[in-house]
Amino acid sequence: MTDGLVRIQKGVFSIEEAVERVKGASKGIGGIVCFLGSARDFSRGKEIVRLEFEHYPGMAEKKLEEIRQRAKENFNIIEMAIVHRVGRIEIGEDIVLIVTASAHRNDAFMACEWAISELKRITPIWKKEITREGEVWISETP
Amino acid sequence: MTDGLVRIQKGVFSIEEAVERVKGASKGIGGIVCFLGSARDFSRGKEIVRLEFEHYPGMAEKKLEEIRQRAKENFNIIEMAIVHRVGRIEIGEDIVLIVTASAHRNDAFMACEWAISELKRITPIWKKEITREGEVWISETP
Amino acid sequence: MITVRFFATLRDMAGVEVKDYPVGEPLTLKELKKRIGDDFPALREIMDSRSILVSVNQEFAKDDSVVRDGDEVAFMPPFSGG
Amino acid sequence: MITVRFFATLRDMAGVEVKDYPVGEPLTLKELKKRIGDDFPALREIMDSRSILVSVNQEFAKDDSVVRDGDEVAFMPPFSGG
Repeated sequence: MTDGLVRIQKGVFSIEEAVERVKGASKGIGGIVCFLGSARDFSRGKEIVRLEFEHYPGMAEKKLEEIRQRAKENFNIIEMAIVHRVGRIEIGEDIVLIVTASAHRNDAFMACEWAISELKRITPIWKKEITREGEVWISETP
Repeated sequence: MTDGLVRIQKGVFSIEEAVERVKGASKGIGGIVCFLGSARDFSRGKEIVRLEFEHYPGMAEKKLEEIRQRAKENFNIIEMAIVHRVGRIEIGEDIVLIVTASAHRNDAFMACEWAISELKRITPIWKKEITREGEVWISETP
Repeated sequence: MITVRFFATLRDMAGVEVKDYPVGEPLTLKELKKRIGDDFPALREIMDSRSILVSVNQEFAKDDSVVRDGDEVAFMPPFSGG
Repeated sequence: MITVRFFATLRDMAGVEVKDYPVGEPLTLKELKKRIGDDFPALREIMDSRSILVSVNQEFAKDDSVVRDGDEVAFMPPFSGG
Protein backbone atom coordinates (compact mmCIF):
# COMPACT_ATOMS: atom_id res chain seq x y z
CA MET A 1 0.00 0.00 0.00
CA THR A 2 2.63 2.55 0.97
CA ASP A 3 5.65 0.98 -0.76
CA GLY A 4 7.78 2.13 2.11
CA LEU A 5 6.79 5.76 1.52
CA VAL A 6 5.72 6.13 5.14
CA ARG A 7 8.04 4.78 7.80
CA ILE A 8 8.66 4.85 11.51
CA GLN A 9 12.06 3.43 12.38
CA LYS A 10 14.72 3.39 15.06
CA GLY A 11 17.79 3.74 12.89
CA VAL A 12 19.05 6.71 10.92
CA PHE A 13 17.56 7.30 7.50
CA SER A 14 19.01 8.37 4.18
CA ILE A 15 17.60 11.54 2.61
CA GLU A 16 18.78 10.41 -0.81
CA GLU A 17 17.02 7.05 -0.50
CA ALA A 18 13.74 8.74 0.43
CA VAL A 19 14.09 11.18 -2.47
CA GLU A 20 14.71 8.24 -4.84
CA ARG A 21 11.61 6.43 -3.56
CA VAL A 22 9.54 9.53 -4.29
CA LYS A 23 11.18 10.16 -7.67
CA GLY A 24 10.32 6.59 -8.66
CA ALA A 25 6.68 7.66 -8.87
CA SER A 26 7.05 9.68 -12.08
CA LYS A 27 9.43 11.21 -14.58
CA GLY A 28 7.19 14.26 -14.54
CA ILE A 29 8.56 15.43 -11.21
CA GLY A 30 10.17 18.84 -11.54
CA GLY A 31 10.29 20.11 -7.97
CA ILE A 32 11.02 18.30 -4.73
CA VAL A 33 10.83 19.88 -1.29
CA CYS A 34 12.23 18.17 1.80
CA PHE A 35 11.72 19.11 5.40
CA LEU A 36 14.26 17.68 7.77
CA GLY A 37 13.86 18.09 11.51
CA SER A 38 16.96 17.56 13.60
CA ALA A 39 17.87 17.50 17.26
CA ARG A 40 18.98 20.90 18.58
CA ASP A 41 21.41 21.28 21.47
CA PHE A 42 19.29 23.89 23.28
CA SER A 43 15.56 24.00 23.92
CA ARG A 44 13.48 26.14 26.27
CA GLY A 45 16.73 27.60 27.62
CA LYS A 46 18.12 24.21 28.62
CA GLU A 47 21.06 22.32 27.21
CA ILE A 48 19.85 19.06 25.75
CA VAL A 49 21.93 15.92 26.18
CA ARG A 50 19.82 13.76 23.86
CA LEU A 51 16.23 13.06 22.85
CA GLU A 52 14.02 10.02 23.09
CA PHE A 53 10.93 9.50 20.99
CA GLU A 54 8.08 7.15 21.71
CA HIS A 55 5.20 6.33 19.39
CA TYR A 56 1.92 4.46 19.44
CA PRO A 57 2.80 1.53 17.14
CA GLY A 58 0.17 1.03 14.49
CA MET A 59 -1.69 4.28 15.05
CA ALA A 60 1.33 6.46 14.33
CA GLU A 61 2.00 4.74 11.00
CA LYS A 62 -1.71 4.95 10.17
CA LYS A 63 -1.76 8.70 10.80
CA LEU A 64 1.34 9.27 8.66
CA GLU A 65 -0.28 7.32 5.83
CA GLU A 66 -3.45 9.39 6.30
CA ILE A 67 -1.36 12.57 5.96
CA ARG A 68 0.20 11.23 2.77
CA GLN A 69 -3.19 10.37 1.26
CA ARG A 70 -4.77 13.70 2.21
CA ALA A 71 -1.77 15.61 0.86
CA LYS A 72 -2.17 13.84 -2.48
CA GLU A 73 -5.89 14.66 -2.53
CA ASN A 74 -5.61 18.29 -1.45
CA PHE A 75 -2.40 19.50 -3.09
CA ASN A 76 -1.22 19.16 -6.65
CA ILE A 77 1.61 16.81 -5.77
CA ILE A 78 2.76 13.60 -7.41
CA GLU A 79 4.12 11.75 -4.38
CA MET A 80 5.15 12.19 -0.77
CA ALA A 81 7.31 10.25 1.68
CA ILE A 82 7.51 10.55 5.46
CA VAL A 83 10.10 8.99 7.77
CA HIS A 84 10.08 9.53 11.54
CA ARG A 85 12.65 8.06 13.89
CA VAL A 86 11.86 6.83 17.38
CA GLY A 87 14.02 5.74 20.28
CA ARG A 88 17.21 7.49 21.26
CA ILE A 89 18.38 10.40 19.11
CA GLU A 90 21.64 12.29 19.64
CA ILE A 91 22.13 16.04 19.15
CA GLY A 92 22.57 16.90 15.49
CA GLU A 93 20.90 13.71 14.30
CA ASP A 94 17.82 13.75 12.12
CA ILE A 95 14.39 13.13 13.61
CA VAL A 96 11.92 13.46 10.78
CA LEU A 97 11.95 13.78 7.00
CA ILE A 98 9.11 14.77 4.71
CA VAL A 99 9.64 14.72 0.95
CA THR A 100 7.05 16.15 -1.43
CA ALA A 101 7.29 16.07 -5.21
CA SER A 102 5.32 17.91 -7.86
CA ALA A 103 5.57 19.12 -11.43
CA HIS A 104 5.94 22.72 -10.23
CA ARG A 105 7.60 23.85 -7.04
CA ASN A 106 4.84 25.83 -5.33
CA ASP A 107 2.69 22.75 -4.84
CA ALA A 108 5.57 20.83 -3.27
CA PHE A 109 6.37 23.71 -0.88
CA MET A 110 2.75 24.05 0.23
CA ALA A 111 2.24 20.32 0.74
CA CYS A 112 5.48 19.96 2.70
CA GLU A 113 4.67 22.81 5.09
CA TRP A 114 1.16 21.47 5.60
CA ALA A 115 2.40 17.92 6.18
CA ILE A 116 4.87 18.77 8.94
CA SER A 117 2.23 20.85 10.75
CA GLU A 118 -0.31 18.07 10.39
CA LEU A 119 2.21 15.46 11.53
CA LYS A 120 2.79 17.43 14.73
CA ARG A 121 -0.96 17.79 15.22
CA ILE A 122 -2.29 14.28 14.68
CA THR A 123 0.55 11.75 14.95
CA PRO A 124 0.89 9.95 18.29
CA ILE A 125 4.61 10.49 18.82
CA TRP A 126 6.15 11.98 21.95
CA LYS A 127 9.50 13.58 22.60
CA LYS A 128 11.42 13.34 25.83
CA GLU A 129 14.23 15.80 26.40
CA ILE A 130 17.12 14.52 28.46
CA THR A 131 19.03 17.39 30.12
CA ARG A 132 21.67 17.39 32.84
CA GLU A 133 18.93 18.21 35.34
CA GLY A 134 16.70 15.32 34.34
CA GLU A 135 14.23 14.08 31.78
CA VAL A 136 11.02 15.73 30.69
CA TRP A 137 8.25 14.69 28.30
CA ILE A 138 7.50 17.54 25.94
CA SER A 139 3.91 18.66 25.47
CA GLU A 140 2.13 21.91 26.12
CA THR A 141 0.09 20.19 28.85
CA PRO A 142 0.34 18.75 31.38
CA MET B 1 34.55 32.94 1.78
CA THR B 2 31.72 30.53 1.01
CA ASP B 3 33.31 27.32 2.32
CA GLY B 4 31.79 25.50 -0.61
CA LEU B 5 28.29 26.56 0.39
CA VAL B 6 27.65 27.98 -3.07
CA ARG B 7 28.66 25.86 -6.03
CA ILE B 8 28.23 25.60 -9.76
CA GLN B 9 29.41 22.25 -11.05
CA LYS B 10 29.12 19.85 -13.96
CA GLY B 11 28.82 16.59 -12.04
CA VAL B 12 25.97 15.27 -9.95
CA PHE B 13 25.77 16.46 -6.35
CA SER B 14 24.93 14.73 -3.10
CA ILE B 15 21.99 16.10 -1.12
CA GLU B 16 23.36 14.57 2.05
CA GLU B 17 26.75 16.23 1.60
CA ALA B 18 25.13 19.63 1.12
CA VAL B 19 22.95 19.11 4.20
CA GLU B 20 26.06 18.17 6.21
CA ARG B 21 27.89 21.31 5.06
CA VAL B 22 24.94 23.41 6.26
CA LYS B 23 24.55 21.48 9.53
CA GLY B 24 28.22 22.12 10.25
CA ALA B 25 27.34 25.78 10.88
CA SER B 26 25.60 25.18 14.22
CA LYS B 27 24.19 22.63 16.64
CA GLY B 28 21.25 24.98 17.08
CA ILE B 29 19.74 23.95 13.75
CA GLY B 30 16.31 22.42 14.25
CA GLY B 31 14.72 22.69 10.82
CA ILE B 32 16.20 22.20 7.37
CA VAL B 33 14.33 22.76 4.12
CA CYS B 34 15.68 21.59 0.78
CA PHE B 35 14.45 22.48 -2.66
CA LEU B 36 15.56 20.11 -5.37
CA GLY B 37 14.83 20.88 -9.01
CA SER B 38 15.03 17.96 -11.40
CA ALA B 39 14.75 17.40 -15.12
CA ARG B 40 11.19 16.54 -16.22
CA ASP B 41 10.44 14.41 -19.26
CA PHE B 42 7.78 16.78 -20.63
CA SER B 43 7.77 20.54 -20.92
CA ARG B 44 5.51 22.91 -22.85
CA GLY B 45 3.81 19.86 -24.36
CA LYS B 46 7.05 18.46 -25.77
CA GLU B 47 8.91 15.33 -24.82
CA ILE B 48 12.35 16.28 -23.57
CA VAL B 49 15.35 14.12 -24.48
CA ARG B 50 17.79 15.93 -22.19
CA LEU B 51 18.73 19.38 -20.94
CA GLU B 52 21.84 21.50 -21.24
CA PHE B 53 22.66 24.37 -18.93
CA GLU B 54 25.07 27.21 -19.61
CA HIS B 55 26.21 29.83 -17.13
CA TYR B 56 28.23 33.03 -17.05
CA PRO B 57 31.29 31.83 -15.12
CA GLY B 58 32.13 34.18 -12.30
CA MET B 59 28.94 36.21 -12.39
CA ALA B 60 26.70 33.21 -11.75
CA GLU B 61 28.68 32.17 -8.66
CA LYS B 62 28.69 35.79 -7.48
CA LYS B 63 24.92 36.03 -7.77
CA LEU B 64 24.40 32.76 -5.86
CA GLU B 65 26.65 34.04 -3.09
CA GLU B 66 24.69 37.31 -3.10
CA ILE B 67 21.46 35.31 -2.65
CA ARG B 68 23.01 33.42 0.26
CA GLN B 69 24.14 36.63 1.97
CA ARG B 70 20.81 38.40 1.48
CA ALA B 71 18.91 35.35 2.73
CA LYS B 72 20.99 35.38 5.91
CA GLU B 73 20.33 39.11 6.36
CA ASN B 74 16.61 39.05 5.61
CA PHE B 75 15.42 35.75 7.06
CA ASN B 76 16.03 34.23 10.44
CA ILE B 77 18.18 31.41 9.09
CA ILE B 78 21.45 30.02 10.33
CA GLU B 79 22.97 28.88 7.04
CA MET B 80 22.17 28.19 3.40
CA ALA B 81 23.78 26.21 0.60
CA ILE B 82 23.15 26.36 -3.13
CA VAL B 83 24.37 23.95 -5.79
CA HIS B 84 23.51 24.34 -9.49
CA ARG B 85 24.66 21.95 -12.17
CA VAL B 86 25.61 23.02 -15.68
CA GLY B 87 26.34 21.09 -18.84
CA ARG B 88 24.38 18.07 -19.94
CA ILE B 89 21.62 16.81 -17.65
CA GLU B 90 19.55 13.69 -18.30
CA ILE B 91 15.84 13.29 -17.52
CA GLY B 92 15.28 12.55 -13.84
CA GLU B 93 18.64 13.98 -12.81
CA ASP B 94 18.92 16.84 -10.36
CA ILE B 95 19.57 20.38 -11.60
CA VAL B 96 19.59 22.59 -8.53
CA LEU B 97 19.60 22.21 -4.76
CA ILE B 98 18.94 24.86 -2.14
CA VAL B 99 19.30 23.98 1.52
CA THR B 100 18.21 26.39 4.26
CA ALA B 101 18.61 25.78 7.98
CA SER B 102 17.09 27.57 10.95
CA ALA B 103 16.20 27.03 14.58
CA HIS B 104 12.50 26.88 13.69
CA ARG B 105 11.04 25.58 10.49
CA ASN B 106 9.02 28.55 9.22
CA ASP B 107 12.13 30.63 8.64
CA ALA B 108 13.77 27.85 6.64
CA PHE B 109 10.66 27.38 4.47
CA MET B 110 10.38 31.09 3.73
CA ALA B 111 14.07 31.51 2.92
CA CYS B 112 14.12 28.45 0.67
CA GLU B 113 11.10 29.58 -1.38
CA TRP B 114 12.53 33.07 -1.70
CA ALA B 115 15.97 31.78 -2.71
CA ILE B 116 14.77 29.61 -5.59
CA SER B 117 12.64 32.47 -6.97
CA GLU B 118 15.56 34.86 -6.62
CA LEU B 119 17.94 32.36 -8.23
CA LYS B 120 15.67 32.17 -11.28
CA ARG B 121 15.43 35.96 -11.39
CA ILE B 122 19.04 37.11 -11.06
CA THR B 123 21.42 34.22 -11.80
CA PRO B 124 22.89 34.13 -15.33
CA ILE B 125 22.15 30.49 -16.12
CA TRP B 126 20.33 29.32 -19.23
CA LYS B 127 18.53 26.10 -20.02
CA LYS B 128 18.40 24.48 -23.43
CA GLU B 129 15.77 21.82 -24.00
CA ILE B 130 16.73 19.08 -26.43
CA THR B 131 13.65 17.46 -27.98
CA ARG B 132 13.30 15.07 -30.93
CA GLU B 133 12.37 18.07 -33.10
CA GLY B 134 15.43 20.09 -32.15
CA GLU B 135 17.01 22.25 -29.50
CA VAL B 136 15.62 25.41 -27.99
CA TRP B 137 16.98 27.91 -25.48
CA ILE B 138 14.39 28.54 -22.80
CA SER B 139 13.46 32.09 -21.92
CA GLU B 140 10.23 34.02 -22.07
CA THR B 141 11.75 36.25 -24.75
CA PRO B 142 12.96 36.12 -27.40
CA MET C 1 -11.65 -7.42 27.77
CA ILE C 2 -10.77 -3.83 26.88
CA THR C 3 -7.06 -3.11 26.59
CA VAL C 4 -6.16 0.34 27.92
CA ARG C 5 -2.80 1.85 26.98
CA PHE C 6 -1.07 4.85 28.50
CA PHE C 7 1.62 6.81 26.67
CA ALA C 8 4.52 9.06 27.58
CA THR C 9 3.91 11.11 30.71
CA LEU C 10 0.57 9.36 31.34
CA ARG C 11 2.34 6.00 31.43
CA ASP C 12 4.82 7.42 33.94
CA MET C 13 1.91 8.67 36.06
CA ALA C 14 -0.01 5.40 35.81
CA GLY C 15 3.09 3.35 36.49
CA VAL C 16 1.97 0.81 33.88
CA GLU C 17 1.87 0.73 30.11
CA VAL C 18 -1.17 -1.46 29.63
CA LYS C 19 -4.12 -2.41 31.81
CA ASP C 20 -6.85 -4.82 30.79
CA TYR C 21 -10.46 -4.25 31.86
CA PRO C 22 -12.89 -7.17 31.71
CA VAL C 23 -16.23 -5.86 30.45
CA GLY C 24 -19.72 -7.27 30.01
CA GLU C 25 -22.00 -4.78 28.30
CA PRO C 26 -20.56 -2.03 26.07
CA LEU C 27 -19.91 1.17 27.98
CA THR C 28 -19.05 4.79 27.13
CA LEU C 29 -15.53 6.16 27.36
CA LYS C 30 -16.81 8.37 30.17
CA GLU C 31 -17.80 5.27 32.14
CA LEU C 32 -14.51 3.54 31.39
CA LYS C 33 -12.59 6.61 32.57
CA LYS C 34 -14.38 6.39 35.91
CA ARG C 35 -13.17 2.82 36.39
CA ILE C 36 -9.63 3.81 35.34
CA GLY C 37 -9.72 6.72 37.78
CA ASP C 38 -10.57 4.33 40.61
CA ASP C 39 -7.51 2.20 39.78
CA PHE C 40 -5.18 5.13 39.07
CA PRO C 41 -6.09 8.10 41.26
CA ALA C 42 -3.12 10.05 39.82
CA LEU C 43 -4.82 10.00 36.41
CA ARG C 44 -8.32 10.95 37.56
CA GLU C 45 -8.07 14.67 36.95
CA ILE C 46 -5.72 14.66 33.98
CA MET C 47 -7.86 12.21 31.98
CA ASP C 48 -10.54 14.87 31.73
CA SER C 49 -8.14 17.59 30.65
CA ARG C 50 -9.03 18.94 27.22
CA SER C 51 -5.46 18.41 26.09
CA ILE C 52 -5.55 14.64 26.63
CA LEU C 53 -6.44 12.69 23.50
CA VAL C 54 -8.22 9.38 23.59
CA SER C 55 -8.39 6.77 20.85
CA VAL C 56 -10.50 3.68 20.38
CA ASN C 57 -8.98 1.10 18.07
CA GLN C 58 -6.45 3.72 16.95
CA GLU C 59 -9.01 6.34 15.92
CA PHE C 60 -9.63 9.51 17.94
CA ALA C 61 -12.68 9.21 20.19
CA LYS C 62 -14.78 11.26 22.60
CA ASP C 63 -16.37 10.77 26.00
CA ASP C 64 -19.62 9.51 24.52
CA SER C 65 -17.90 6.97 22.24
CA VAL C 66 -18.96 3.42 23.05
CA VAL C 67 -16.31 0.81 23.78
CA ARG C 68 -16.83 -2.92 23.94
CA ASP C 69 -15.10 -6.22 24.49
CA GLY C 70 -11.99 -6.52 22.30
CA ASP C 71 -11.45 -2.78 21.87
CA GLU C 72 -8.13 -1.05 22.41
CA VAL C 73 -8.32 2.32 24.16
CA ALA C 74 -5.37 4.68 24.49
CA PHE C 75 -4.82 7.79 26.60
CA MET C 76 -2.34 10.17 25.03
CA PRO C 77 -0.81 13.46 26.15
CA PRO C 78 -0.38 16.19 23.50
CA PHE C 79 1.87 14.98 20.71
CA SER C 80 5.39 16.28 20.29
CA GLY C 81 6.70 14.49 17.23
CA GLY C 82 8.32 16.21 14.28
CA MET D 1 39.88 46.89 -25.20
CA ILE D 2 36.36 46.05 -24.06
CA THR D 3 35.50 42.36 -24.03
CA VAL D 4 31.91 41.71 -25.11
CA ARG D 5 30.35 38.33 -24.35
CA PHE D 6 27.16 36.85 -25.75
CA PHE D 7 25.24 34.08 -23.99
CA ALA D 8 22.80 31.35 -24.96
CA THR D 9 20.51 32.33 -27.83
CA LEU D 10 22.35 35.65 -28.29
CA ARG D 11 25.59 33.79 -28.86
CA ASP D 12 23.87 31.61 -31.43
CA MET D 13 22.56 34.75 -33.18
CA ALA D 14 25.92 36.51 -33.05
CA GLY D 15 27.78 33.42 -34.19
CA VAL D 16 30.56 34.19 -31.73
CA GLU D 17 30.97 33.95 -27.99
CA VAL D 18 33.34 36.84 -27.43
CA LYS D 19 34.23 39.94 -29.41
CA ASP D 20 36.84 42.49 -28.40
CA TYR D 21 36.35 46.20 -29.06
CA PRO D 22 39.36 48.50 -28.99
CA VAL D 23 38.33 51.77 -27.32
CA GLY D 24 39.92 55.14 -26.71
CA GLU D 25 37.68 57.33 -24.56
CA PRO D 26 35.10 55.78 -22.21
CA LEU D 27 31.71 55.40 -23.84
CA THR D 28 28.15 54.63 -22.78
CA LEU D 29 26.60 51.19 -23.20
CA LYS D 30 24.22 52.79 -25.67
CA GLU D 31 27.17 53.87 -27.81
CA LEU D 32 28.81 50.46 -27.52
CA LYS D 33 25.57 48.78 -28.61
CA LYS D 34 25.57 50.87 -31.76
CA ARG D 35 29.04 49.56 -32.66
CA ILE D 36 28.00 45.99 -31.86
CA GLY D 37 24.88 46.42 -34.00
CA ASP D 38 27.05 47.46 -36.96
CA ASP D 39 29.10 44.26 -36.60
CA PHE D 40 26.15 41.97 -35.84
CA PRO D 41 23.03 43.18 -37.66
CA ALA D 42 21.10 40.15 -36.32
CA LEU D 43 21.50 41.54 -32.79
CA ARG D 44 20.62 45.15 -33.54
CA GLU D 45 16.94 44.98 -32.61
CA ILE D 46 17.12 42.35 -29.89
CA MET D 47 19.84 44.19 -27.93
CA ASP D 48 17.33 46.96 -27.20
CA SER D 49 14.61 44.56 -26.10
CA ARG D 50 13.60 45.18 -22.48
CA SER D 51 14.07 41.49 -21.74
CA ILE D 52 17.78 41.49 -22.60
CA LEU D 53 20.01 42.02 -19.59
CA VAL D 54 23.39 43.68 -19.81
CA SER D 55 26.22 43.49 -17.32
CA VAL D 56 29.44 45.45 -16.94
CA ASN D 57 32.14 43.62 -15.01
CA GLN D 58 29.51 41.11 -13.89
CA GLU D 59 27.10 43.65 -12.42
CA PHE D 60 23.81 44.57 -14.06
CA ALA D 61 24.07 47.80 -16.06
CA LYS D 62 21.90 50.19 -18.09
CA ASP D 63 22.19 52.07 -21.37
CA ASP D 64 23.70 55.13 -19.71
CA SER D 65 26.34 53.11 -17.82
CA VAL D 66 29.85 54.10 -18.86
CA VAL D 67 32.26 51.43 -20.06
CA ARG D 68 35.96 51.83 -20.52
CA ASP D 69 39.15 50.05 -21.52
CA GLY D 70 39.49 46.75 -19.64
CA ASP D 71 35.79 46.29 -18.93
CA GLU D 72 33.87 43.10 -19.60
CA VAL D 73 30.37 43.57 -21.01
CA ALA D 74 27.86 40.75 -21.39
CA PHE D 75 24.56 40.51 -23.25
CA MET D 76 22.23 37.98 -21.70
CA PRO D 77 18.79 36.68 -22.66
CA PRO D 78 16.29 36.09 -19.81
CA PHE D 79 17.64 33.56 -17.35
CA SER D 80 16.23 30.07 -17.13
CA GLY D 81 18.20 28.41 -14.37
CA GLY D 82 16.69 26.58 -11.44
